[in-house]
Amino acid sequence: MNQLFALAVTVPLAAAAAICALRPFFDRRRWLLDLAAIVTAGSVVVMLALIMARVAGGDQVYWFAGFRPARGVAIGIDFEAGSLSAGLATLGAVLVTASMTFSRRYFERVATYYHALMLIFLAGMTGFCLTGDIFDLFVWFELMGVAAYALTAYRPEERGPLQGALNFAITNSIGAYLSLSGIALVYGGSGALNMAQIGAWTTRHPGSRLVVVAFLLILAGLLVKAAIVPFHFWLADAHAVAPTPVCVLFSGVMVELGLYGIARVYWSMFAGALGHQYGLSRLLLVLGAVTAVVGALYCFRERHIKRLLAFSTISHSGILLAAIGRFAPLGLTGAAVYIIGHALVKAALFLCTGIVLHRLGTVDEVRLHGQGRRLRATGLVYAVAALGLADLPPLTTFLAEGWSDEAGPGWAVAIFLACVIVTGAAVLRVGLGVFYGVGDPPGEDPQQAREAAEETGETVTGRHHTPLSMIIPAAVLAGAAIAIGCLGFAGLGAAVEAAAVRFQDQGAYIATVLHGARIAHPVAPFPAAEASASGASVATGVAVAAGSVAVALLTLYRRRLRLPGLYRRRPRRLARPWPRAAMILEGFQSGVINDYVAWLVLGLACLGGLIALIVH
Amino acid sequence: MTPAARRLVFLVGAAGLAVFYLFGLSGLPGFGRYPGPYGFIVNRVTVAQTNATGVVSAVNFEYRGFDTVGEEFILFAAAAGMAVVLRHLRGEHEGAPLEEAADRDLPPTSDAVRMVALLFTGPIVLIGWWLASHAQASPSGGFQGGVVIATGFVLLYLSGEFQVFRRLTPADVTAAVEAVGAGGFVGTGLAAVAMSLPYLTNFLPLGTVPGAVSSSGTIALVSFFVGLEVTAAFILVIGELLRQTLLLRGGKS
Amino acid sequence: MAQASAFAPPAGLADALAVTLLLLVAAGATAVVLVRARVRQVLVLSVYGLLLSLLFLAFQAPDVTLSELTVGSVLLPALLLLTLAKVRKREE
Amino acid sequence: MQIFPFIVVVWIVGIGLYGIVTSRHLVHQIMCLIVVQSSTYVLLLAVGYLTGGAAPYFSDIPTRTRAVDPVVQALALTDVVVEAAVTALLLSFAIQAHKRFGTLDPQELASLRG
Repeated sequence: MNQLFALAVTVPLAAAAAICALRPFFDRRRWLLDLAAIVTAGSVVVMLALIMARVAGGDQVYWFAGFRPARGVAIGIDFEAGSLSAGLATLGAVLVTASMTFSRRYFERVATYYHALMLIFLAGMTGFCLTGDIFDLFVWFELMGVAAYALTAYRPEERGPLQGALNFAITNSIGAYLSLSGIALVYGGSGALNMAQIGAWTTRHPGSRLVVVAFLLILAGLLVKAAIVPFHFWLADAHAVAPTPVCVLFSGVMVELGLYGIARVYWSMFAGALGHQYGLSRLLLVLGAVTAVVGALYCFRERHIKRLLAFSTISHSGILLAAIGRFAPLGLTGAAVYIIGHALVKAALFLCTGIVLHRLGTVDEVRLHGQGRRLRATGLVYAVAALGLADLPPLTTFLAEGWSDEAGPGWAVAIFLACVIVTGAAVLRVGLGVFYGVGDPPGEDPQQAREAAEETGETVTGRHHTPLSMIIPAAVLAGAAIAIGCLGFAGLGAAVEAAAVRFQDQGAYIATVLHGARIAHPVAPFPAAEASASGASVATGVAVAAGSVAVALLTLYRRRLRLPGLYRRRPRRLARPWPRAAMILEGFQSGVINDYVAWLVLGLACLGGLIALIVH
Repeated sequence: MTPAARRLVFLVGAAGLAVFYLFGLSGLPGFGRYPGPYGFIVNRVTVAQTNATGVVSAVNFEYRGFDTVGEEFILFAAAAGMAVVLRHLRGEHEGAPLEEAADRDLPPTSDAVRMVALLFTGPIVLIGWWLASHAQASPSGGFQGGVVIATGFVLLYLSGEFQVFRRLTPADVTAAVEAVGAGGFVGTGLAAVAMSLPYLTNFLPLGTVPGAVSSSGTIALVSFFVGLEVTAAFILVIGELLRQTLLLRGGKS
Repeated sequence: MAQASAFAPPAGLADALAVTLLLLVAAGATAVVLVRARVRQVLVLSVYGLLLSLLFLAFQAPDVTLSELTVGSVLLPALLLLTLAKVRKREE
Repeated sequence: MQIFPFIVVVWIVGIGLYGIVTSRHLVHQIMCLIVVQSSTYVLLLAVGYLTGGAAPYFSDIPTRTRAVDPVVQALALTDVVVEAAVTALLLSFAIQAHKRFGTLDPQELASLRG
């Protein structure tokens, strides 16, 4: 029995309650409050790292209140940790620690509630990763959600936050309720809530209507969380308005948790019944490709840096979904490593953006052009992280690109590489323009200037130096991305792939949870191709990064080269004619919650129809 | 999108989704034919295992107690979130004294209403208390009790006694009580861990009489903490909204 | 399993009751959505909560009945009314 | 009677979503969200219902009595708490939005956003 499983979730919850109970005390001692929150988050990192070390040789199960299953039936709730689930939870805890450290000097006036909500969010993420019970999964999903809505609206004095928080909360809630309907449906058939037990039941009922529909409904909430097109609309709205340290968590892990949830649910409950069908894999591939392209397009057109980074997250989420949808160990390995690499560099990028906002008082790329020259350290970290997002070796992401594309059809690989180049170029363009003053300042028409003036800082503007507590977390995260990338040459791939094989062996999962078996040699449904950092992946990575730099430079010098501009504008208020395609793009991302829900319903109906066709 | 286009997109999607959903639902065993085994086993073993006769409470606080931990913190996070979101609004009218505003602008409460409301408050709080403390035997528990008690306090407001409401439930103290309730629940689970039992294990003696208040070990304790948390959380939530409404009236006068 | 318990109503009657309540609930949900006057919506929602709790009683779930009664037909309508009061005042 | 309760569930989800899509008032949208969520209670309890089953309380009936599923009832209870919490939070957002934007029409809110 490993008490750390329970402690990793309950310690942050207890700390949050304690912080609120002693609010008047902590309000007067800000440093103590920060310290308490950072230490709690740090201790969760340690606990999860210990769990990770413990489960390296095989998954472990923890039964709450000691209700162990008898004869294959569970009546209690269990936590089930393997290397992948514990690893993702650790990643989340690391990011929470980093952003708590960052927030120390970031907010002028911060109520105790900020710390409490961050810790509750952390507990929600950890519980979501570790749980082995489908309703418990929903509970942590909702807990994470409620904390996230509140954190998004943390700056209610601004115009933006409420709009973003409302769209986020309503879309996510609908997704969550549909997921709960799916849970009820599968419970109605199997009479079980334990994911292993449900998996055993669905395997006995392959292709049953109930299983297919329950699968899609449970997926609904997770797809919304993972920001897969057409369920992605909330993400940019929420990111644009959430405080930057919160964006770190949203982009770094929350979206990825949605993807993890899809993988977890599929391989623990539905893999046997749906049977790794080619059609299903293709469906996820197409969905991922569409998401990647849409994200990349919006990303490239954006000039609000936080929204730009948010759209890049959507694009990467699509790539990850396709990688998971390969159903092969190598695809999942690629996705897992990509999630680590992406989380680290994306978090570093957001933290750098936060520093820019702190020092210069805006996140508008146009107004910032050349303004960031003084922020040398920030510029360096940003540039490194941006190149990491563009797959430059040895930053972790280059490893994953090759693995996740392995065995994919040629057109998909081309699309994904192009999307990485485009998003990388957009992020690099910002970095080169803001921190190094490269190229021409993007066009400054009156409309854009007015829009830019609407941006207001999260902090009092015009700071003269960057606090160490802000730059160090960003630098450490970028450094970690390099270090983990170097591990790729020392067998990281093989280790993660072993974990991926374990994750995909549904039989082993069921035996471990329900019968306490220890499976020494798990078998994945597909043979494991070797995951190694080859010369080819390094070459691809370098080529992609070079391509991104080239596209970024082309954009920056576009006026001298007489290329058309692509920046986002407001068609509604725009005087001169505007390309039809851009108009349509703007129309989708309307900010009206009614539209988002309509698309969500239509998207689900289409997906449902397709899945039903594929399975039957 | 225009409203018409939106409606079209939705109706097409909804029709498809409804067909798909019904397609799945038709795969269920049918209404009234719950197949088990989870519920049947729990029904069979609860009384023997926990001495609680209300199986739903046993599931909530014992078999699936960990869900309830998450659930309490959802409420906790929502109350904290509300305080965060509404905090600036509250600061805006800090100049306008609350009590006066409340007295001046509210329609005068008739004595009859006031008396009836006051008469109801006590019994309602008592009923809530009874519900919260009889989780293991009857259809009740900390949650229902908490909501009822919170509603009882709101009656105080209806009776025009906003000051009484405020004096009885000062925000700081209520928030602290809420945190104690939520923390107490987590702590009860951690106490089991300290005895190197699995988290939330029922470590107290179960008593001898099934269904008695003192029976069922930690179920009663957990229910009490949940009641505390829920009462305080809803008083905070309602108080926050009441304050909003009154602030405005105060601002106008 | 044991025989149908003597503590539950006879099946035919229970079915008729459940069907009636289900129809009422469906109508209630429709009414919440379609009624356009703000305050009336809240009242309809409160009635909807009451109908739901009756349905849950017919489903042999007294626990949920009590929760739905307190939350769905008292607490939430109260919160909604307070919000509307706040919003309404500002609109004047 | 086999599938009728489930048809009602689908109707409730559909009409609730319809309300969210067509409504021009945020508070009303929140009410519609409550309706959407209420479908999950009905579904849960319908799924766990046993014809002729008693309520799962064994104070005065023998423990072997045929009774409906208590687990779904516990889940529905959790669900009710979630509903109350989410609604309260959303309402506070609505109040703030109205304060800032002076409107609760999602269309207008969207065109006003920064």
